[in-house]
Amino acid sequence: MKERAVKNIFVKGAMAASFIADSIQKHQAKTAIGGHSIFLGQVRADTINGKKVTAIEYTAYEAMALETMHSIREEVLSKYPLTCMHVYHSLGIVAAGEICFFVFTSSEHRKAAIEACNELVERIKAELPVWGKELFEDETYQWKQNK
Amino acid sequence: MKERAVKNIFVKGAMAASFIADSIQKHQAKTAIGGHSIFLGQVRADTINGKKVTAIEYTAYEAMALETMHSIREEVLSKYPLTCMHVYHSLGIVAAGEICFFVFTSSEHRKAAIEACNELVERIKAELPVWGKELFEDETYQWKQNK
Amino acid sequence: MKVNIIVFGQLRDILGDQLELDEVLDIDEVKNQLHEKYPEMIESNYLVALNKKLVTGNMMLNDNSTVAILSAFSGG
Amino acid sequence: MKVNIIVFGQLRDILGDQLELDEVLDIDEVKNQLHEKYPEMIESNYLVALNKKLVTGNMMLNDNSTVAILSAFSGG
Repeated sequence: MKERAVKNIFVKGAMAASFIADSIQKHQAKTAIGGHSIFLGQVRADTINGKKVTAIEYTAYEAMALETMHSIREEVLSKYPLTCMHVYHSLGIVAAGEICFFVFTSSEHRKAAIEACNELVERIKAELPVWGKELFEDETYQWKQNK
Repeated sequence: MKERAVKNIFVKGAMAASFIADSIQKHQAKTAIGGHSIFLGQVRADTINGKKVTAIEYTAYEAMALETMHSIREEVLSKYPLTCMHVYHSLGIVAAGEICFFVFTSSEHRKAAIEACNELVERIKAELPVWGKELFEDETYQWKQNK
Repeated sequence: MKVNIIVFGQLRDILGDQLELDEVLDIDEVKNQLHEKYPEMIESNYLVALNKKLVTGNMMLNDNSTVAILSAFSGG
Repeated sequence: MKVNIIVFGQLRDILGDQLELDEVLDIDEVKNQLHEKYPEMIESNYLVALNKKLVTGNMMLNDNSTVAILSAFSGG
């Protein structure tokens, strides 16, 4: 049994499109890959009670989140034949329209990558101790609620 | 009923990571989007009977493929509440490790984007008149077979 | 009636990119003539399109018909 | 035993980022004391973590225990 190190998934602020492009680019040397599945979470400018969300501020119980993510990673890697798996989540302020969550899986045949990506997104949202605070234009806020 | 124009989905050769990044970047102005789902097909350097695939050469019955794609697009758009849908497929030679297929869906809540993306990938592979020819290092070839 | 037929995918190795058939009135006659000339086709898993639509069953041809022989798809 | 408690998410608005409780021996006592002090918590859908693991049921505390009150998660 190989022991993998606990990886950091948190990045400060939003993820740029170029960060995602670099991540895709790096996989072009891995010629056993036939399919990549990517999920990107983007901050919505929702209007709540007449006030517009301008950004979400993310906080996490980082030490616990990274341990939980490590278990999820191990379980997903043992369930699906993946070549690669990458997860990034923003902390701090991410403006509306910006990317706050990036899940990227790759496999020889597409099914594994697609199913693993979906499972990761659902599990991370349900199980990781991360919180979003929706910041309004008038400097009030409301805690985000996941459906 | 709005009539949408038939869009071209074919691009010459491989898709660069920067092309994908530009596509992501353009969506940051659309602040009603909460989730993007992306599928990327990448050419594998399979070894078949001891010979390595160096590239795939794609051809299509373009006129028919675009009409079929138009119907698929309309059906998927009427089934899922999507903000955006983009599909690109390479024609001509795409080297191993390069991207040949790019499906990108966006929606307010993630489920629609994820399910629509998966459905598009499956339908396009099954229904679009597109063919891949696996080119080997010794200049022989074999027609690709989809599973 | 003379009909021009375009060919895509693996069957190009046998039929070439396009061919012409004489005296065919419908899709069944196209298939029969091709199967006679290229018996390897019979085993192959191909589809026929008439004017860019897949044909299931038989269809009559006319002077403007575009017939295409489509090998099993392998895009993506 | 004195226990330090860290707080995350929405309940920070009520409990602050962290707090200290006296004379608690197990998780149930932590919850009872908090519910008494902050009755708004009772209705809230929070979880408790002991040493970075979610607690289901009751658990004894010791001097090295890290207790965390976790509001409903809303990452992603």
